[in-house]
Amino acid sequence: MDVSYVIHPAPAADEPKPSGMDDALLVHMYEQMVWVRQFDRRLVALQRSGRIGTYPPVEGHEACQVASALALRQQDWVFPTYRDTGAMLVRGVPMERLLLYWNGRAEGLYIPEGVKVFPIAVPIATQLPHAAGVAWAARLRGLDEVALAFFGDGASSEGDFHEALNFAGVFRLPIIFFCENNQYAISVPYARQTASETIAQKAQAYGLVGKRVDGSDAIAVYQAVREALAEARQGGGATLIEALTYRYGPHTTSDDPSKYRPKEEAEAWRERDPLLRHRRRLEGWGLWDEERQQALERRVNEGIVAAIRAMEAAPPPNPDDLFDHVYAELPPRLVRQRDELRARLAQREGAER
Amino acid sequence: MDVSYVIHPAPAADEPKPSGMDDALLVHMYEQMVWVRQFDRRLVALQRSGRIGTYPPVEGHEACQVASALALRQQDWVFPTYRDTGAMLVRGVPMERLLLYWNGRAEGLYIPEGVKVFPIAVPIATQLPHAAGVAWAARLRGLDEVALAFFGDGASSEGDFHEALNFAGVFRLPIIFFCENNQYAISVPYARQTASETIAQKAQAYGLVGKRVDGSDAIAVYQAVREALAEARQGGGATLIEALTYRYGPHTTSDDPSKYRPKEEAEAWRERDPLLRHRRRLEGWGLWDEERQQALERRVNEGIVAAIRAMEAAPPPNPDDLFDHVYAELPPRLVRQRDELRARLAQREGAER
Amino acid sequence: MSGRELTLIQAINAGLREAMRRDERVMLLGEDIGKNGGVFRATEGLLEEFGEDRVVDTPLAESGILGTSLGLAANGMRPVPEIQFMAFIYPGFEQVVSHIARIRMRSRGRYTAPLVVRVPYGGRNRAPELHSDSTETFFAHTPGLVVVSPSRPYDGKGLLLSAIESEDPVIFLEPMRLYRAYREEVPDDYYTVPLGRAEVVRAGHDVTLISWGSTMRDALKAAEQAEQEHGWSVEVIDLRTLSPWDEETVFASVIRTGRAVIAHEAFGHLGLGAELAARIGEECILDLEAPVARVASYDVPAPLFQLEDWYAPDAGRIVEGIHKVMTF
Amino acid sequence: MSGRELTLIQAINAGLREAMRRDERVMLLGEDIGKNGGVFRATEGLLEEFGEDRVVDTPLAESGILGTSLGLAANGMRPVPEIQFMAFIYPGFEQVVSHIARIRMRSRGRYTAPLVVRVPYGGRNRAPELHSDSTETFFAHTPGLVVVSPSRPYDGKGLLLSAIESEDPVIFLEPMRLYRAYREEVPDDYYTVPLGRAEVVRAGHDVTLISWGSTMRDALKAAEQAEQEHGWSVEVIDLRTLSPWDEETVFASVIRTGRAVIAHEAFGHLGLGAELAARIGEECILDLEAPVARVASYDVPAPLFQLEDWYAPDAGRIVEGIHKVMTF
Ligand SMILES: Cc1ncc(C[n+]2csc(CCOP(=O)(O)OP(=O)(O)O)c2C)c(N)n1
Ligand SMILES: Cc1ncc(C[n+]2csc(CCOP(=O)(O)OP(=O)(O)O)c2C)c(N)n1
Ligand SMILES: [Mg+2]
Ligand SMILES: [Mg+2]
Repeated sequence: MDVSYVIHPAPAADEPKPSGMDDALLVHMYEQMVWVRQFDRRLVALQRSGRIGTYPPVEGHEACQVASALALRQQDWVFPTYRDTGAMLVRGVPMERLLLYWNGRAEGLYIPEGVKVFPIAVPIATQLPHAAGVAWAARLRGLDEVALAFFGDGASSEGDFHEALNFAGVFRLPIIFFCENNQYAISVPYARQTASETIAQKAQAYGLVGKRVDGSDAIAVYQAVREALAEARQGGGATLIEALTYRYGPHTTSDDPSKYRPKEEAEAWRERDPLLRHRRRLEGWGLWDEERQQALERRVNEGIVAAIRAMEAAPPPNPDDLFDHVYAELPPRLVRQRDELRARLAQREGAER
Repeated sequence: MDVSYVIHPAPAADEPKPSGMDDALLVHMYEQMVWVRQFDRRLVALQRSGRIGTYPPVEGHEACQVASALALRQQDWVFPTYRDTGAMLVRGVPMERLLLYWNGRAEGLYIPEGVKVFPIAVPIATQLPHAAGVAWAARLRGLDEVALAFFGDGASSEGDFHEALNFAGVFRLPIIFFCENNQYAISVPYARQTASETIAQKAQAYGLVGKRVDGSDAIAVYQAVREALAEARQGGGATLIEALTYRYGPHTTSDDPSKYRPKEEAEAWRERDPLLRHRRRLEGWGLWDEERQQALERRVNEGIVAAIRAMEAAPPPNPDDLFDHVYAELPPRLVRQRDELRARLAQREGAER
Repeated sequence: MSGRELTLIQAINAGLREAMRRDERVMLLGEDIGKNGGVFRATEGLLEEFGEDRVVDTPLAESGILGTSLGLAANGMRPVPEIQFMAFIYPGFEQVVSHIARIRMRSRGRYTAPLVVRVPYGGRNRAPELHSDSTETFFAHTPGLVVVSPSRPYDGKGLLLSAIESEDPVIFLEPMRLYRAYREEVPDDYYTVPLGRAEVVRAGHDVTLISWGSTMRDALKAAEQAEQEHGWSVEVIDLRTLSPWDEETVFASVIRTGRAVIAHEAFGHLGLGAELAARIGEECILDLEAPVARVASYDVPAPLFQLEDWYAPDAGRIVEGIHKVMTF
Repeated sequence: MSGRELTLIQAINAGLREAMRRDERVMLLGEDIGKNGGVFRATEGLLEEFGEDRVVDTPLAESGILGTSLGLAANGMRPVPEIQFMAFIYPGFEQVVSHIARIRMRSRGRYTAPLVVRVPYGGRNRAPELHSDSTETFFAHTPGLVVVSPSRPYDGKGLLLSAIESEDPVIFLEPMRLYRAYREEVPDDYYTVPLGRAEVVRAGHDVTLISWGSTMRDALKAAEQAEQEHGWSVEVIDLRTLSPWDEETVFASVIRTGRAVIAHEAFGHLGLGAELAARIGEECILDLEAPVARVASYDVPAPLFQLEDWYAPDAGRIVEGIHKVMTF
């Protein structure tokens, strides 16, 4: 049972460049992390000003999400939780869709064809069996596709976690279970979640490989996922990756972490900021400087502003959206209900004029 | 993580007597196993002749069930599955009740006060959280009670297994999870159930102690449970015991194991028969002989025959049994339904006269 | 089209075989369905014909079975999971209600779950405790699901093939009690019976009796008995698809007869009969000559088998229901 | 009895505190209920007062929470588990349906499950996806459970205390939307509101409007509006206990008014309104001057929040329902 521990306690400034990753990728990784952070912060701000609904911020998780998404290929699948805005973005879910989703708009549910991302898993751990099923279908159909499913430390307590990992072991499925262990499930600390020393060692219960990785280190995450991907493609089956991380902000915009987390803890983790760490490395390797940073931030900002405008320019909600995707073909009862709603809205509109 | 392997490949004839177990107990253990086997065989025979319903036989599991039940104290709790007739018997559930239960009679559901046995778990693995809850209550109320929950290898795949063991780890509950690993879940072999080499090692995922024991060896089972009991009482929390065993017969009387198990496999296991093995030991220690055997068989047989008579002499089913224990107090709707049924039956009876 | 006399379970087996021969995306998964051929023998011989990849013995984990089925379906397969007995779908209930039923909606049609969950259900089978639930309400109350229950061999195959063709997830409820109750001519070839359509299985003009699945045989018996004993002409409808159900056929009949009785094995309280009665009340009130009568199991947990016959409605109780509306 | 103006959530908090002070067997368990005081603050301050053994933050596992609650109850505690949102009870559905509801029956009264599952439910709260289910049918269709839903602060505390006193397992559905909607005088002391009793909250003689929980405020608004706009006198009943519900109060009112409208947030198809309508049809048909009208959410998955107001019934739709029965 291979549980490897790859935790760097603090950012290393004079690190050698990793082999097997070219400069463009190293830079791209950083750019994407900046993009995610800016977008995430904007979502929080939008919520604070009442322009979208409740939102669960990413901040702190960027390396986990960006590096693992980048390690995948176009044909691989991603199963995000509500917290994986970063991974979705990197995979190509348009910002506008994400904005619409968190703004409670049905249109936000649509993920464009070709973007192999599943709908956000809201009920905890339920995406893990889905991912196993998708990976299974790929194997049966002879497709070279691997599934990567994100989940939290809290999710490891749910029965679905257990059943999915067990299926993955028994059927040797091409799948990566990626745990963003931020050490809290809302307010519940890791020690209340499980008496297991690590999440990674749970792999042993399923005959899987378990790995632990520093979730603030984009390069380490990338490499762990690449290895797992290679393993999966070679028929080696599933890997459970535990990435140690921390969310800097609240669980969602409705949450107040000061009720359950010591302030110093959060501050200590801030020092391991994945963006800062990766930027320092790039600077050390001569791949980044302040000028580029500024240009990037401008570019990102423009993109985000445009997406927000698109969200806010969206046509008003359409009542048919309630009915259109319940069944392949709308049954008579629902036709009647849709028509009733249409008529009522038309009447109310008439009355308002 | 302590996963100890205590498998004796074959019965040892010249074994030294175990320390900490007196002769009376060693003999009692054997007598109880014989009792269980006879009763179990009789249940199968009754089913075959249509006098009771479907029944899941114990044969092969006697050491697991009898020795672990005997290792507990009066105040400890047992959570049986459908296969644990042996453990229930040892704990004091009257044979008559068990007969009534498998004969589809509501009266069979009653377990006498003072016998700390929970209703048979039919949906797989669901008893494990119950046992955890009972153990938890004991701890909260300061009661010196330990819970022992039986389950099968198949049950280890269910989410409830995972959730219960995880709760036991987090709250350090006084509980023993006792897996009767008979290597099949109906027709599904162990290798299809999990890619984990052992069930015992799954303990690591929950910070529990995992142990493996030869389930054909009553003494080994007894000792493993005593250790786990001591651990639980000292606040050491839960133990997961995996007892390797085999059911000699079908899954239930409706099942045909020749469809999925090689005959030789069953025969090989027969050689490890827990009764034979224990009897040989007792004989070696001068504690048993053929005369005692015959006397025991007679006694057991008489007891069983009396119980069957009691079952068959039970008064006819009472329609009120449908209603009597749905709520603490029967709500008006159910009063109406009960009265309607009473009236209908009275009328039908009248019509038949 | 040539055919053979088959029992319901044989017809289902034949349907599965046809579907798998015709469409290689169809695969079966569940507990004991492979080597063992299923605890009821529904999948007998299929592992041999289609191999281990398409007839899969899974670990004992219903949420895993149903959750992976959704994933399999979303990635191009047509899974037909079997749940061993109805009560054992509950551990996978979240996957059914929050995901299988909603994936189409949750992705605006990008992902769908064309899968069929086969579920033996109902009692009066001398089965052990908790092996005889009839809780179709849980699924019929869940938008996005199609709920089907055949009552005879012909429909067993034909509805199953429609269900497997369907782009919607189908909960396919098989009345255990009728698995081997009788034989009926079933065509050898591929054919479908449409979803969403009830069938008038017996014409009549005094009262409409609506039933399905495990209660259908009792309903027909009751209709005969009511005719013989009282001379009442009973029209009998086999609902077949429980959700979304065929309002047109039901209302047309009730408007014609002016009286309705609904008989099912589920608990009365919020059994599907409640919805049927409510809808009939809404649409046919001016034609009704008596309140709609419901004949259902009592509102108590399904009992151990020796009490089953009192618990669930039999022909006698259905006749009582007919009597009630005929003599109102 | 002195009292204070409290919101519903404050009343529930006060009820929990009272119960725990009075009976040391009462304990709370669930996700985030301890240090965090619950995501809705229902358990705020209770960890501090009663300590870690009685206010327990659990792992994230609903089946574990509900299954251990049964064990806790069977061994002498009075657990009050919290499920964070209604849809998250589904992973523990098997424990509720197969065990909590049946343990009394399955042991002939030897073991019981006196526990209260607190479940925030319903939508129109701008909550994320899957956070607004209203599926009381699943529980009301399960014999052995008592299903309760308060609609106002006074009942929030009084029904909760009855539920905790009850020897039966209670599913206690708290309308999230009303948690902080308004305040009402709530006595400081211990008091109970009886289970199984509906309340006539507004007297009237033209039509009976039955509602509960999250829809109650809309129902009252609709009653006012119908009176003002059309001069119809609407009697309004708050059902409060959804199963087993108070037939006596409902039928007495409908027989008096001759018309009934039922309004609830659950899907119409097999929503509790179906059972109410069916029973009213059975018992009051000769008194009914119009078909019973049901006003419910459409039979579609609960949508993202911007569509919620169209999905669930509001006062306007309830007035339409009243209109329908008044002008039949
Ligand atoms: C089945 C289920 N139960 C409860 C919730 C409510 N809930 C949402 S997020 C959350 C905590 C999840 O913690 P973790 O898995 O560690 O992920 P994180 O939020 O820390 O990224 C809870 C309890 C839910 N969404 N689904
Ligand atoms: C939740 C659930 N799913 C399926 C079943 C049907 N079933 C009864 S016994 C059994 C196999 C159990 O195997 P195992 O746990 O190894 O116990 P054993 O019978 O071998 O003692 C199955 C699948 C059930 N009772 N409950
Ligand atoms: Mg977390
Ligand atoms: Mg087994």
